Parts: sequence; C-alpha cells; structure tokens
Amino acid sequence: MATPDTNLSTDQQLELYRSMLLIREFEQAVLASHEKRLVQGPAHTYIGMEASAVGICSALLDDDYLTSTHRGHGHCIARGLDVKRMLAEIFGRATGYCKGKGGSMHIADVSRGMLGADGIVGGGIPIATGAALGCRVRQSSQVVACFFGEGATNQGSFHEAINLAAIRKLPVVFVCENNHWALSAGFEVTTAVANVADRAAAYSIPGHIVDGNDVLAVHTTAVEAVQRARAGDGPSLIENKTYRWEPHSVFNTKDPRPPDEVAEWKARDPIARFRKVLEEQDALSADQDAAIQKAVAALIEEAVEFATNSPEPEPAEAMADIYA
Amino acid sequence: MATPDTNLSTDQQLELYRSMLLIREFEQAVLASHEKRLVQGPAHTYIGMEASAVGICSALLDDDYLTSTHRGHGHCIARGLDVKRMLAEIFGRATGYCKGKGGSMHIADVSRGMLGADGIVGGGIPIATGAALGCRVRQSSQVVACFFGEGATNQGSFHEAINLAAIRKLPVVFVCENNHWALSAGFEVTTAVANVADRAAAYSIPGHIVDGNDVLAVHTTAVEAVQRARAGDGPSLIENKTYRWEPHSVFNTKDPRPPDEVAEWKARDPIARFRKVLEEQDALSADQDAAIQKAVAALIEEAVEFATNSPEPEPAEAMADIYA
Amino acid sequence: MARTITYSEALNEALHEEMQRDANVFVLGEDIAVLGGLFQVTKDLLDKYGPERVIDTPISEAAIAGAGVGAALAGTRPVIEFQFNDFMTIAMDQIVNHAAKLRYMTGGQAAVPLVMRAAICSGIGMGAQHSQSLEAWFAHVPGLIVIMPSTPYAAKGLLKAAIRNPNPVVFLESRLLYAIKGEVPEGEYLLDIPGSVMVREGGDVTVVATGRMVSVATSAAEEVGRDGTEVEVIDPQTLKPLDTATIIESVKKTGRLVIVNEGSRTCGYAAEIAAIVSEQALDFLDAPIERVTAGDVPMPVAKVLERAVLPGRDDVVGAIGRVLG
Amino acid sequence: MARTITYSEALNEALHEEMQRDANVFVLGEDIAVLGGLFQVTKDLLDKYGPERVIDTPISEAAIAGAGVGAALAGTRPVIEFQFNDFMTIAMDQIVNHAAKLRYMTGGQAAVPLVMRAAICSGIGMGAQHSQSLEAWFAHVPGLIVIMPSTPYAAKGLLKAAIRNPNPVVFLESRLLYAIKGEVPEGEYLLDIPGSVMVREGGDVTVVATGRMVSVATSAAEEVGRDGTEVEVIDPQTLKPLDTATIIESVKKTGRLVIVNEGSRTCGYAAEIAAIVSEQALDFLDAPIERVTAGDVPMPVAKVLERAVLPGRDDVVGAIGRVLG
Ligand SMILES: Cc1ncc(C[n+]2csc(CCOP(=O)(O)OP(=O)(O)O)c2C)c(N)n1
Ligand SMILES: Cc1ncc(C[n+]2csc(CCOP(=O)(O)OP(=O)(O)O)c2C)c(N)n1
Ligand SMILES: [Mg+2]
Ligand SMILES: [Mg+2]
Repeated sequence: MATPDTNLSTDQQLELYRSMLLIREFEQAVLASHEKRLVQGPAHTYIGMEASAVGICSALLDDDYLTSTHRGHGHCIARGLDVKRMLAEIFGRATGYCKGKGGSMHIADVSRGMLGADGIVGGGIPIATGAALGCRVRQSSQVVACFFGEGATNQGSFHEAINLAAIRKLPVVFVCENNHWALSAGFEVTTAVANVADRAAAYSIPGHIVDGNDVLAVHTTAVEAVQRARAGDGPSLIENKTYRWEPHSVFNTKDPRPPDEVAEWKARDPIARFRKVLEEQDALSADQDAAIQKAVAALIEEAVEFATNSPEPEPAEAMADIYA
Repeated sequence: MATPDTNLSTDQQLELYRSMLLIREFEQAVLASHEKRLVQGPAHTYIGMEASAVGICSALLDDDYLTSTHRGHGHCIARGLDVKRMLAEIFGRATGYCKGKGGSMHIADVSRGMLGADGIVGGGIPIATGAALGCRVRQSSQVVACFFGEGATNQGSFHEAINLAAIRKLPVVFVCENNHWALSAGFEVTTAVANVADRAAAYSIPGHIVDGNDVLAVHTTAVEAVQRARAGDGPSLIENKTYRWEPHSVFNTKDPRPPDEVAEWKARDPIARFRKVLEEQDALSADQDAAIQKAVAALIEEAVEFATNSPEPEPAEAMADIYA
Repeated sequence: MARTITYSEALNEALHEEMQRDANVFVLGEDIAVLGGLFQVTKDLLDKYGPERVIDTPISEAAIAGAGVGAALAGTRPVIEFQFNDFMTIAMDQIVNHAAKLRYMTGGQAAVPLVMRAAICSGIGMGAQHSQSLEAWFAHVPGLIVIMPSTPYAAKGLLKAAIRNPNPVVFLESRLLYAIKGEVPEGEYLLDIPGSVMVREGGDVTVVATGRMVSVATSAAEEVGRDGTEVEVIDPQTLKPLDTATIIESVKKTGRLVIVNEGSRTCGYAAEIAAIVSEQALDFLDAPIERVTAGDVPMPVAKVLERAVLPGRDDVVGAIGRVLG
Repeated sequence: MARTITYSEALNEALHEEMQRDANVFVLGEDIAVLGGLFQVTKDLLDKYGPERVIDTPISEAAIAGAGVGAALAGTRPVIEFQFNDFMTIAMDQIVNHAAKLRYMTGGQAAVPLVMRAAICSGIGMGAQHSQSLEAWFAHVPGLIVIMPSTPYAAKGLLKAAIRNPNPVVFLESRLLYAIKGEVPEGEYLLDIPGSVMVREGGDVTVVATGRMVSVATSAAEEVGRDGTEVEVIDPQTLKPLDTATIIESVKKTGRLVIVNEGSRTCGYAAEIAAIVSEQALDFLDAPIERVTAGDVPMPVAKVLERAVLPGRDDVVGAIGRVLG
C-alpha cells in the first residue's frame, strides 16, 4: 500500500486510529449491554464503518456542524462526544445527553455542533442544508457535514435538499455511507444508479466515490470537500463505500445478507487495514497499539459503569423540555 | 427546414395541427371568459406550449393513461376530451367533467385514461408511476404519459417516483415541459442542473432534450419512449423546451419575465412553425387551413355557449361523491 | 372452539386470502417481500405470489403512497405498508390531497381502492419519531376511512373488508398487539364498515377506547368491577365512518363517559367523541366527560418516561373514579 | 385615531420591523423575493435586505421546512412561507417529526425558533387542494405553537411575537383577510402567546371563533343582537397554547356555546374546544354544544358548492338559535 497523500501528522493519524477503535469497542459494549437488557429502545451499530465517520469528522473544525442518522454512534464518537453520556442515553438514563428522552437514535450535543442523530431516514439532509444556510445568513465560515445511508438517497429529501444546497452554493458536505444494504433491501434492488455519487451530476456538484474503509482516503476527500464548502464554492457529495458487520439493529436481527458477502467485507476491516498502514509507516509499535487499546478499553469500561449506575429519570421529567 | 423523420401520414399531421389550434383557441376563450367573470377559480393557460401536449399524446394508444398538472387544458384537449365539458368545468357548471367540483386544475376523464390534472406541483408524478405499476400488475401493455413542469423537478416526488419507475422498469414516459419559468422563478435560479433531461442519468434512464415547439420532434421522441415503455424496457425522461406566452395564471398576472424574452419565444410560435412545415410539404393549402380554423372556431363557440348556458350545480351536490 | 392465532397472523391470513381471491390485490412497501415485513405481516407472500405482486420498494414513502393511488386508479387494489405510523407524515400530500380527494375532485369519476397499513409502535422505547398515533389527523380528512382493529378477529375481518372497500382506507395496527392471541374462525368473514364492538356491557359508565387502548380499558373495567362498578366498554373499530349511535345510546344509559385514546391529547380522537356526545347527549351526562390520552408531549425513550406519557390502566381507573364522583 | 392598514400590510410591516431589528431574521420560500409573495406579504423585503436574507426557493416544500429547522438550530430565526396551507402536507415530516420534537428529543439542548407562515385560501374557488384549514393537525402536535390572527392588529403583533418566540410556530393567515383593513398603531407592539381576544361581550351565548370565522361570527352576533340576544365572541388567536380560562369563564356565564371553525368537522379544532368545555364546565351548560364548521367534504370549486360547504353567517345564526332553544 502506498503512503497516503495526507497532511496528517503521525499523532493525528494515531488519533484517527484511536477514534476508530473507540467506536468499535463502544458498539461491542452496546451489543453486550443489549444482551443484558440495559439498552432501552433500538440501537443500530456502526461496526465495520468506522473509517467513514472518523475520516470525515477529522476534516472538520470545532465549530462546524454535523447531522447524523439512526446509525449515529460512530459520528458522535468521531466528533468527540463523551462516551459516558452517550451510553447513558442509550440506557435511557437521566445523565444521558438527552436525559433519556432521545435514546440511541437521537443523541445530540448541540454545544459541539452535533445537531442530532435522526430516526427518519433522510430526515437530516434538509436540516444540514438549513444549518448551512444559517451559517451563510450569519456570515460565518462554518461548514456542515451531513451523514446518511445509501437507503436515504431515494428519499425526496435527498433530492430537494441537495438541489437547494447546490443552487445556493451552501457550505455542506453530503456524506453518503453506502453500506450496500438498507434494512433488508440491497442497493441494486432499490436504487436505479450504479453509484450514489453519480447522482451529484444531477445537481452540478462534485461527486466522489471513496473506499470508505480507508480512513485516509476518506479524510483526504473530506478535506477537499470541506475546503470547497468553506470557500463558498458549494456542496460536494462523497460516497463512502463500506459495510456494516452486524444485522440492521438490535431489534432487527433477521439478516438477509449472504454470509459470504459479510465475510468478504469483514476481511476488509477498516481498523485492521489502518493498523497495517500505520505499522508500515513505523507509526505504531506493538506497545503503542497495546497502550491505545488499553486506554480505549478503560474508557468503555468507565462508560458502562457510569451508564449502569446512573439514575433513571424522574417520571415528572417526561413533561419538561417540550417548549423553550 | 428538413422534412421531419416521422411516420405520420398527412392526415395525421393535419390532425396534430388542428389539435394545437383547438388548444390555442380554447385558451383564448378561457381568457376572454375570465374577463367576463365566467371562470370560477384559477386557470393556467397553455398558450405557446401546444406542440408538447399534442406531440406526446399523438404517440399514445386509446387505452393508455396520462396524468397532468395545474396547466392541464392542453393535455386534455390533445387527449381528445370534449371542450364543451371542459369549459363547463372551468365555469363551475354541473355539466362539467367533474360537475363543477374540480374546476380548471382538476379536469379528468377517467374513461379516456386521463387520470386528472393536479393542483399540487409534482403531485402527479408518483401517481403516474403507480398507474404504470397497476398496468404491470394487471399484465396489461398500457403505457402512462406523465406531464409536469420544470418547477416540479425540484420536488421530492420527482426523484422518488422516477427512481421507483426506473428500478421496476415501469411503462411510464416522464414529460417535463420546461417553459423556463415556474410562478415567478426562472429555471436557473431554482434548479442546479443545465437541463432537466440531464437528471435522467441519476436513474439510468434515457433523457431526451427536445425542441418543445416542434410538434414533430416531440412526437418522434415520444414514439420512441412509448415503444420502449411498452416493450418493458422502462421509463424515459423527455424534456420539451418551450415557453408560456401568458402570465402564470388568471389569478397571477404580475409577470417578472423580461418582455424581450417573451417576444423572442412568441416568434417561435409552435403553431405558425408547424403550419409552415405543412405548407412546405404541400400538405396544407390556404383553403384547408381556413376550413380547419373555421371548424375549430365553431367548436369553441359551441363550447362557450354550452358552458355559459349550463346550470350551476345544486347546493346539495356538495355532499355527494365523497365516498364510492 | 375456534382456533387461536396472533394479531399479525390474522393480518397475514387476510392478505393471503385476498391475494388468492383477487389477482388485482398486491402489496407494496419497505422490507415487505424478502423480509416479510418488519412485523411479519406480509410473511410468505413473496413465495406465494411472486415479485410482481409483492414488492420491496426504495425508502420513498411519498412515492409508495402515490404509487398506491395511481395503481388504484388504474384498476388494481394495492395494499401499501408504512413501517411506522410516523412515516406517513412524509406521504401526507399523497394521502390527503390525492388519495382522499381524487374521487370528489373528479366529480365521482375516480375510485381509489387503496389500503394504507401502518403500525403504531408506542410502548417499546422507540422514541418521538416512531411512536405516534395519528388517527385523529386521518379522521379529520374527508374522503378517508380510518380503521383500528384491537383483536386478531377484528384485524382479519376488517383488513379483508378494507381491501374490498372502494375507498382509501388508513388501517392502523399496533406494535404491541402483533403478538397477542385471539380466536379467529377458519373460514372467511368480513366485518362491517362502519361497525363498532360492545366489548363489555355495563350500566354505570361508558368507556370508549380505540386500538390497543381497548385492552387497557378492559383491564381497568375488570379492576373497578371488583368493587361492583359496571363498566360498558365500546371499541369503535372504524373511527371513520363512526358508529355514533352505539356510543350515544350507551351514554344515554350510563350518563358517564370516559374516552381512552393513545394519541396526544389536544385535537386528538378523544376530543371528537367528546364533542359528539356534548352535542347529541349532553342532557344525559351526569358528570363531566373524561379524556384519558397520551400527554401533549413527544414520546420519550426511557421506560419510566414513556410509561408516564402513555395512558395506562391506572389512568383509566382514575378517570372512571372521577366520573363516578 | 390609529392609522388603518390591511392585514397583509400589517404582516409585511412586522417582517420589515423584525428583519430590521435582528440580522438573524430571514425569509425563505417560493416566490417571496422577486414577486414579494403570492399575496404580497413579503413585499419589498428583497430590495431592503438583499438576496441573502430574502430567498426565493425551488418548489421543494419539504426542503424549505427542513432548511428552516436547520437554520433555526444554527442560530438564526427563519420565517418560511408556504403559499397554501395545503402544501404543508408535503412538509409534515419536517414540521412534526423534526421542528416540533427536536427540543424534546435532545433533552432541551436544541431550540427551533422557526416561524412557518401559510395561507388558508378557502372562499375563492381554489378547490380541494388549495382550500384546507389544517390548524387541528398542528394543534395535535406537541411542541408546536399555532396562531391564527383575525385582524390586521393581531396579524402584526402576533407575527412579531412569533418571530421572537424560541419555539416553532405555525402561523396561519387567511386569503380572504389579506385585503381587509383595520387599525394598527404606528409604533412597535407585541401580543401575548397565549392570549385571546374578547371581541364582543354578551351574557346569552358564547361563540368561540377562529381566524376568518371571527368576522363571520361577529356579523352573526350583530344579526341576532337586533332581537336583543347578547352574544359574547371570543377569538382564541393562539390556538396552542390556548387561553382556556377566558372560554371557560364565558361559558360559565352564558351556559351556551357555539364554536365556529373553518376546518372540516371531524377531529377539527372545534372538537377540542367542545371537549375542554365538556370536561371543565359541563355543569354550567344549559344546552348542547354546537359546532359550526366546514362540512366533512373536500372543497369544491363551484361557488354555489363552496358556499354550501363553508360555514357562513347564517349557519352561525342558526346555531345560536338552537342553543338558545
Ligand atoms: C422515513 C423512514 N422510513 C423507514 C425507516 C425504517 N428504517 C430505519 S433504518 C432503515 C434502512 C436505512 O438504510 P440506509 O439509509 O442505507 O442506512 P443504514 O441503516 O444502512 O445505515 C429503514 C428502512 C425509517 N426509520 N424512516
Ligand atoms: C406543492 C405546490 N407548491 C406550490 C404551488 C404553487 N404553484 C402553482 S404552479 C407553480 C409553478 C409551477 O411551475 P412549473 O412546474 O414549471 O409549471 P408551469 O406553471 O411553468 O407550467 C407554483 C409554485 C403548488 N400548486 N403546489
Ligand atoms: Mg445502508
Ligand atoms: Mg414552468
């Protein structure tokens, strides 16, 4: 594998690696916690797709915005949200980001520009466009990253929002995480185009097809798209080709995907791949790796403990936070 | 002008000419009737766009379907609807196609496959797709022609419906009548693509850019698209580039369009153009032309008389026809 | 004794029978073919009727609804599925401006025999975008029929009736009911539209309850029954058209009315029942009407919060107590 | 005497003043910039505030609403326009699942200060897809504020209050009101949310009327006033949150209630008022409640038919007569 074309320092690359690991371990903890009946409501894990969130978010500045989906844990962690409060939210606890009101599908940290995961497929796309419009009105140079799955690209919201963003040259980076499957439907069964990125031409914006399991490739593309957006040249559409390893959600475990296909993609593990890249650069020794893994494990352990020991919300809390 | 590549006999071509004239005169009668306060509700005239409806509808069989828009009079006439009952509907009379309940924006003749004009911009596109799906389920070889304006192509319904039709290879011909303006918004201000037909690539279907003021060009393209649909090869997207001569509707007369632009397009009058083509083929003598014009005028006169003398609906009729 | 099957099996049977009976009946929706539906209501239909009549769609709710309208206009009888009632918000234009109104707008020319199935998924922590009960919206729309079955028996008989009905029908199921079992005869039967069910007779209080709330109301009625209070429980089943007469008659008998509905309170379906009674049987009321509904709040995920928001047995018991004074 | 301007001029003034006051206020919608809005409510804003704050959009109602939500989240105060109330059906997901619920779903982190203006366009033959009055739907949704001004004075004061409110507001105007004139002070003023108006006092009957129906009710009140009947007319103005107390107090005084609302009858806003009164003031009612609403029918185009469907003065007079027995 060639040395990637990236401006990231070794430390920055190690941070990407750590972040991907943290997502992976977090999701494993979610699955284990679901087995223990600690998760309240549904949860959609991001395992296998870590390079996408991490590659994109590492191209953003601190005051940029992002919108996410039902499969949002990875985006939150890549954005630097606190895994303790995330897990507490998934457990429906008072200490969660949303006080237990939102659950897995609605984790948000508005103070960090994370405007919210979203349970409506395609629902976040116009919102991201609007956030970018808000930035324009405020004459700020903020950029918005908008995540969605390939299943969302057949929603009207995808079309309307990208057209609106394109015609106004709004600072959005549209990131389609094409993991090849929606809930039970394969991409080719539902989507009349070979690549999602090919749809960019319908809006006269750049479309990028990226190996979504290559975090540096994702990052490099994101940097270009973010620059373009910040410069006022308008949105881009990035398609990260990737795969989810687990069934659709903890509530939907019936999995129609061919086992061979799943195995094939597991062999393209974005974390193992990046580890190898780092090792080949002599950027990651076995000791360093062990240390990172240990630190990540400790964070997750702490998060599980925090969430498990956090109080349930008071019933009266149900009627608070409706209006400002 | 070269002899057009078309299979139409001279009689058939004269029928196209007559149909275009009938649309033009009908719309003039609508405008005149509005002045006399005979029109109830809004009316959007089709003047200047006659070649589009006539070119497309002449490629359909009797049991094919079509869906239309708020600017639907032309489609109805090209489909062979009775101008008497159309005008009666526009006047809100009991003898109208919809007994005065639908008005100009909802004229339908289900018995002729005309499933209805539609007041929701973009609303008819999924319905056309569904009608095609119904044909498939019934294993019929019917085809659906779906008309909409360029303004509708930014609606989510456009995207969703065309994707669905494309992925199922449904027998629809999507016809965008690009008259360059929506209500007050120019195409380039709202639509992030040079040609609507360019969006066909986003659904892997053929896109055709057609001189929408050339009835034979429209017809020829329609024949190809209809054949393709009927053969089970799926939908096409035809973009007829054309122009409306009048302001948006009788209710919206404030017109932001540059007078020069309007004048330029009036010089491209589809009827005058076709008359010239016919004359050059020696297919239309001055006498024949006069006879056709006279016949058309008689039909319109009859329609105005019929509509004007038709009774208003009984108030009790208001509560009928809600449920079957 | 009749055989006992689940609510989702009953719905599935209705679909099988109707697709068998009429080649123009077909199903369309997300994950309904290969997966058999998120809640298995369309199970095995693909194997039996093939991919031309059992169609997995893109995630395009507006187009699914519109396609249903168009297919109905073109002479077929589509049954479309929305996985969650909430997702119908995406398709409201097609449902309201097209499905409901096309017949009228065309002066009676068009028929739209379209069944729109959707699940109300409250009670399992799905949160604010997956737990709504929007029947009041649909009942507000002239031209729609609105049905909410509360038992396997009703589910089957009403779904079959809905499919044969020439009008657009919004058919609202309940996630928490799918697994409940009930008696369902083997043979074919259809239920009336309109048509309500007298779930339980009693002379002291009338309780009108819809969908999943019927079992909540019944269990409350049993609870207060131990103290000798006789509660009449009415399940309207067809919310629109509504069998008003049965409710009015009951209120005239009991003089007391509690309405239990899972939608949020303001402008919910319970308000309509209250309004009808306050117009048609006011003089017979011996106590103020009580509405037991979800709070006016989006649905929270945490169990303790969701429980606080949803109407439960104790809430109904409390309301019965209040109307009895 | 205060100056007299039209309802649409009053709205336009509110927008001018708020855009002047706060650079984060901006307007977004179809035909609002170059044309100044289909009904001229956004007139001259483009000239004054430029194309970055006065934005003509594509015909994409769902994206307009979603863009409003996102822009509100990102610290601005968007005012979006739907040309017809009916077109909000296309944007219901964004309005209901996002605008209304984001604050709650995020545990109070997010604020969505978004104003959604739309015109109810009944009464001019626009037909079934352009004449709906859907306030009951919005009032049913927790998290939304719903406002219907009936006079130029209310239009201006409530729109300004809506723009400064930190919550999503559905602001419903009336096509037939745009041209009516009324007194509007020159200086700045804001009206309360919630806040109703006692349009007319009287001890015999309470009439609660919304939006354009306020003038219909008032003219009915004048009509029956000639026979000495004293009608109290209340305009709730803010349908949600509702100033319930004023209505209850009035009904306790008069013992008779007529509700006039332009939406279709079943599950309409009138039902909610009836339900509230039947819960909170039942014992004070001397007659059954009367709802005067549009029929449960899509709106026809022909004048004689539309007149038959819409509530008019005579319908209100009739209802007043009936409650007076
Ligand atoms: C509007 C809407 N329709 C359907 C669903 C149910 N649903 C949840 S996730 C999902 C599949 C989404 O696929 P994709 O966008 O590819 O995201 P992925 O799950 O693959 O990350 C579906 C159908 C939903 N949540 N929202
Ligand atoms: C959903 C919806 N939004 C807005 C309108 C108002 N409206 C009616 S026609 C029109 C312009 C349509 O433009 P186009 O599709 O190009 O058709 P044209 O009028 O040019 O034939 C608009 C905005 C509408 N009827 N429906
Ligand atoms: Mg996917
Ligand atoms: Mg146009």
